[in-house]
Amino acid sequence: MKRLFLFVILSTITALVAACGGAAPEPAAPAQEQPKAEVAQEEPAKEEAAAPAGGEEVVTIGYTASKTGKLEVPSRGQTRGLELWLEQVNKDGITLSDGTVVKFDTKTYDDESAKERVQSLYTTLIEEDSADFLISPYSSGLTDAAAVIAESYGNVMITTGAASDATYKKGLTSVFQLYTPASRYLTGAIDMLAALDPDAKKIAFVYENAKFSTGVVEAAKAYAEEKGFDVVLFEGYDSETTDFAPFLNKIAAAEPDAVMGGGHFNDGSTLARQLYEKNTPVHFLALLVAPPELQFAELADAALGVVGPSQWEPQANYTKEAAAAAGLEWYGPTVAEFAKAYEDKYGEEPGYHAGGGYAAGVILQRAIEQADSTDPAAVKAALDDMNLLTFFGNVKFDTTAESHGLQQAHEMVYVQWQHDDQGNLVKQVVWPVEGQSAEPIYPLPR
Amino acid sequence: MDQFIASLADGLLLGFVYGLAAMGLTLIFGVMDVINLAHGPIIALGMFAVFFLGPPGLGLHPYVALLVVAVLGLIFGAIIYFISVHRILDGPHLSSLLSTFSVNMMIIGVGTAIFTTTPKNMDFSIGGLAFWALNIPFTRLVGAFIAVLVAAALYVFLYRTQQGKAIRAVANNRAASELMGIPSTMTLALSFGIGTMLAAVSGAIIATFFSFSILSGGVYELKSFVIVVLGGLGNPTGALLGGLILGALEGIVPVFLPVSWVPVIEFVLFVLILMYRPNGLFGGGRS
Amino acid sequence: MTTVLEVNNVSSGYGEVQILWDTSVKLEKGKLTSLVGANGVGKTTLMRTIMGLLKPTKGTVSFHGQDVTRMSAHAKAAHGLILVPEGRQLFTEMTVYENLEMGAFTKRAKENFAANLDRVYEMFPRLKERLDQKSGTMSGGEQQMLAVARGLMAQPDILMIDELSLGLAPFLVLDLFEILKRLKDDGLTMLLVEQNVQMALAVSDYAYVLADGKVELEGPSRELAQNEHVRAAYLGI
Amino acid sequence: MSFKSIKYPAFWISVGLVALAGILPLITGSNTTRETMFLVLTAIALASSLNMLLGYAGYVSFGHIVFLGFGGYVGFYLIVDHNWSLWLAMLVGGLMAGLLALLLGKAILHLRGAYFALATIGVNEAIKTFVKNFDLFGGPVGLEVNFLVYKDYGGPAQMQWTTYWAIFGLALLAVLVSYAIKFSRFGLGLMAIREDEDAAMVLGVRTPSAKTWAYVLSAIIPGMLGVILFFRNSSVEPEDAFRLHRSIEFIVMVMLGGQGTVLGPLVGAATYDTLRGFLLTSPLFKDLQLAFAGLLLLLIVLFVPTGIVGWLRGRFRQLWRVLE
Repeated sequence: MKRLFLFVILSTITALVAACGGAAPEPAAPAQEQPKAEVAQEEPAKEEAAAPAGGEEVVTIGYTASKTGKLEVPSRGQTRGLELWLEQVNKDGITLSDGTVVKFDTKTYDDESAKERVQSLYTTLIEEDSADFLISPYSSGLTDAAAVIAESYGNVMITTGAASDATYKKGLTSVFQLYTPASRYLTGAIDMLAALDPDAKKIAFVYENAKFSTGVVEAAKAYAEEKGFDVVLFEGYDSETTDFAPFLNKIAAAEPDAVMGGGHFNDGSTLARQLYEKNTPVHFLALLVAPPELQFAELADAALGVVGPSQWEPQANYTKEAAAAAGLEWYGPTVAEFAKAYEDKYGEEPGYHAGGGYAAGVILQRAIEQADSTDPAAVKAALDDMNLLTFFGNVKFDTTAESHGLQQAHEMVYVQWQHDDQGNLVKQVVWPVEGQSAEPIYPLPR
Repeated sequence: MDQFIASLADGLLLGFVYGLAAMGLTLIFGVMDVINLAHGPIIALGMFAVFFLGPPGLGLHPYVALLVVAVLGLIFGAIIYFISVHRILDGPHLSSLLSTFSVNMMIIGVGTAIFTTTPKNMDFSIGGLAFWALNIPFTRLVGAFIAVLVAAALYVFLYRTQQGKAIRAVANNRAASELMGIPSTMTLALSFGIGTMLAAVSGAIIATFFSFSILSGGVYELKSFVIVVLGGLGNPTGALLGGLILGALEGIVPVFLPVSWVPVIEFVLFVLILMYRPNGLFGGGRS
Repeated sequence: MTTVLEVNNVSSGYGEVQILWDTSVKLEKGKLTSLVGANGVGKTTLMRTIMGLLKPTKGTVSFHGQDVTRMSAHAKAAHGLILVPEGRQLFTEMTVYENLEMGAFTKRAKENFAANLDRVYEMFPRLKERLDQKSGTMSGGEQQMLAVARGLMAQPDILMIDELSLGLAPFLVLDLFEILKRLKDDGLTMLLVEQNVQMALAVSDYAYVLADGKVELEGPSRELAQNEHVRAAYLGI
Repeated sequence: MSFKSIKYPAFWISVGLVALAGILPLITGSNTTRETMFLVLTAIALASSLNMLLGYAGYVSFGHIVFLGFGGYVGFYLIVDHNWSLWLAMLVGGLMAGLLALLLGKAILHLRGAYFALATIGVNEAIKTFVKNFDLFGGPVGLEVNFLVYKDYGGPAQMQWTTYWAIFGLALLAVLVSYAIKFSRFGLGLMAIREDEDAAMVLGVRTPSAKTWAYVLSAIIPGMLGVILFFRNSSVEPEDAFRLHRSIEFIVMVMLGGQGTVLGPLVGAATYDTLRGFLLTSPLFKDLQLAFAGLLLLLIVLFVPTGIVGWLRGRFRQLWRVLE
């Protein structure tokens, strides 16, 4: 007991000293300033000296990941994708025209899926860890907070996993969105439904009450009404919802042909499961985020026939030939190369968050090559000019002042869980038609 | 009308399980005046326990696994009691609120490290009942039935057995029980264990029909607060009724309003009852 | 004569406030010993220290020759050392019968449950009529009866009663003292703390007078009742 | 309120510490220091505010974050939808939080102990879920401010400094108000309530109004702070604004430092925040940081219930006067 007590006292005192140490200017100030000054002097010196000798430059990429909290799962995919890219790019590095070889390093912290520390952590990344380029955290909310910091330092930030349109309509200049924005997540699903069943008229939207999903369904609702559908139910649920019974009853009462919505993995998979268990009679079910995840297969029969928009799938058919046909530049590994490398490293098939993490690195890599420099302004200009096809799809950023950085070219694909010949659940790309790996099943097998 | 009936039935069936969880919270409060802020994570641990004992893990039938969960819950609760509650029992309320909250943080912290926050599914189905407007999976029916059974067992235990009466005696007057030879510390640990057990079992039941993660307990913890206040703090039988009321509310309100208004109504009701009927809707319990 | 309980040079109190200073008390088997003195001299503190609700800072308590200073209250109760506390301390939310049951919680008491119950019913017929009533709703006198009855259900070796007569109507006090006499005749060892010094000295065999946390005087009750100082200070004669 | 406090060394220590923390970024010239100190000063302002109720009057407000969320939302709404200046919006946000506390105080402050604590949780959840349904505040999506607004404050980089000084001012204000209360008759009344509310009432403390005003005072600074936080983040969502977990963190800070003293919340907030920041970024603890923080909290509650300041005071009696 006594020892325990002592330990507490000691640890609190240490903490106190640490706090006071931070607050006491005399020792802290020079100690903190000196190394920074050195770094500041060293870097340009190194660059200049390196140029003729064809030396090496290490570029630091900073980002926070949600290692704890509700966003942990998608955030992990994103991090893994990025780490894979890092490993690959560092084999040879990027050789600039002056012979400098650029290599990359990453710095990362846990943002706990919460906004409070994001700004502080990004400042630390830029100031202490001298991050030259940034990758966004996962989710639109956290990215909003991080964007303020990126913008105030003028550091380029590639966002992945931050689809909300609103972020890019606030007058940003150095933030670039890799994902298809939220407003275009479900529009394809509506086209698909119209193509599959000309008689389908009624759609119910049941979605998570959060920034991203609300943005998605509001755009989708407008699009559906424009296409002549009746929106018979439009209602949000709380992020922590585990019991969807009230919604199922409302859906049953509204008798829609299709249900669309969802939000993130947890709620979406639960909704799909309960719709199945309750035998709710719908013909078409499209949910955000959850269906493309591999764990969705754990729902077994409840997963069958469920459609989900995906930023990217391993079955996607983005190829050099397609790029040539469309007059686009092709860059980076092929879909198969990426998928294989990812599986070799992590023992699982990559999902779109993983693809996004990797693609964020690839985009940056290409921009540095194009700019032939690691200078932020030059890289920014290269990103503005970019119109690229990669394994992840087409990437082109909006360059207008109002919505600078908003993704313009990237398109969603739609997956559906189906049985293969052995009766195993597999994910197939069913839309758009030109990218199909299988015919869609319609109506939902219930 | 169909929607109303279906919705009400769904709500009520869940209400029993909510009530069971809340019983654990209110029992602990009734006996030792402690609001157990580790309640939610304990519910979540119950979910994980049945998951790992059940088909996805050791392969026990989920309802057999429930029994094991109950025993584990009891032991775990007693351990929590000795570590975090015993020393500060006579301290101010703040101490017990914070010490149980620290247990909450530890469970969530370790739980996230081990289980991640990826949701888990039991994939357990035993068919369902469909007639008229109703469509009820048997898991829900059995869950509600078990909840009632456990509640009844708790009642019999507290009012018909020597050990149970000793718990009530300690709740009523700890010093006097000690004088009569009742080992009050052990009795308190037992009560905390039973409270924990009820939470864990309710979590395990919930896991047979909903997906869950280590963070899932939070929702049920807040529901338990509402129920406990509805039924009267410290009144286990009131908690079951409170659970039913909450379940009914969750069933009825969505028929007329967007579902997102349900929690608004719940919490406004919660505050109003605290303000005007702090002993619960049925007035019983401790004054 | 055998000494069944011995308190040796005990000092005790609450936190930093010391109440008892070097107090020694002995209980003889089968005798009724009383503890008298003004308010706040430490009578209740002594009882609580004997029971183990308070831990003495100095000195020892031995019971049947065994050192029980550090033993917890419930363990002492299990050995037959029973205190009927000041202010009754009933289980007010429980019925009369349940209170009696809780009195008989220990193993030794359970073995004699039926016999003790009969004896208690016979001594307190009023209680028998109200077995299902919540004890908190009874009158003060009935509550005191229940407190004593609950103590008797515990199959005591030594019964200690703190403030038997406090706040009761005189006729009830007489009834209760009659019962004490009967218990003494049955051979029960008892320690009585009582504000009514006259009654206490009249009923007990031996008495201690406490003042300022110390034993001021002790002796057979009959002699103390004749003592000039006692007469002047406590009996108002 | 009187300013007898200036006679006490503890007053100068507290004000000095906050001032030192505040100007530290100027000395180091580093934005990381500024961001670290921003979090520390935020914690100090919030913990000191909570202490006015929790430490002085002994009422455990578990849902104190509601004032930050509500005040912040009102102010941020005025900025986003009505183009108010940050400063005016901040004042209004603070006043609205105070008004909310006044109304709530009338309703729930008659509850004691655990009942009051539960009621504050209920209030936070009720208001959070209401805001999620309230279209004017953007419902579940929340509100966002256009970056162009930052131009009025010298661009995003300068805005971060400006808001930093605002938080610094609020932290100082919180400490000054804490002292003013502590050495006033009003504060004495509160402490009487903490010791024994019934006795205080008998002694002539007008307990209902004293408690209510303590509640109101403890709500205003969090309300103002919320506006600045949301403005700085450029957006707000209900889940971020009313996070119950955060509320409990304030209590931990107050506990850690020592409730009822002015220096306590200050030390507690600084220690807690530094520690959390350290654990989050330390490679050793970052996976288990939450569990570790929990363990530390438990050890404090069990073994050092009077907090750091209380412990130091008990340990070194001569420090008694210095630490109040």
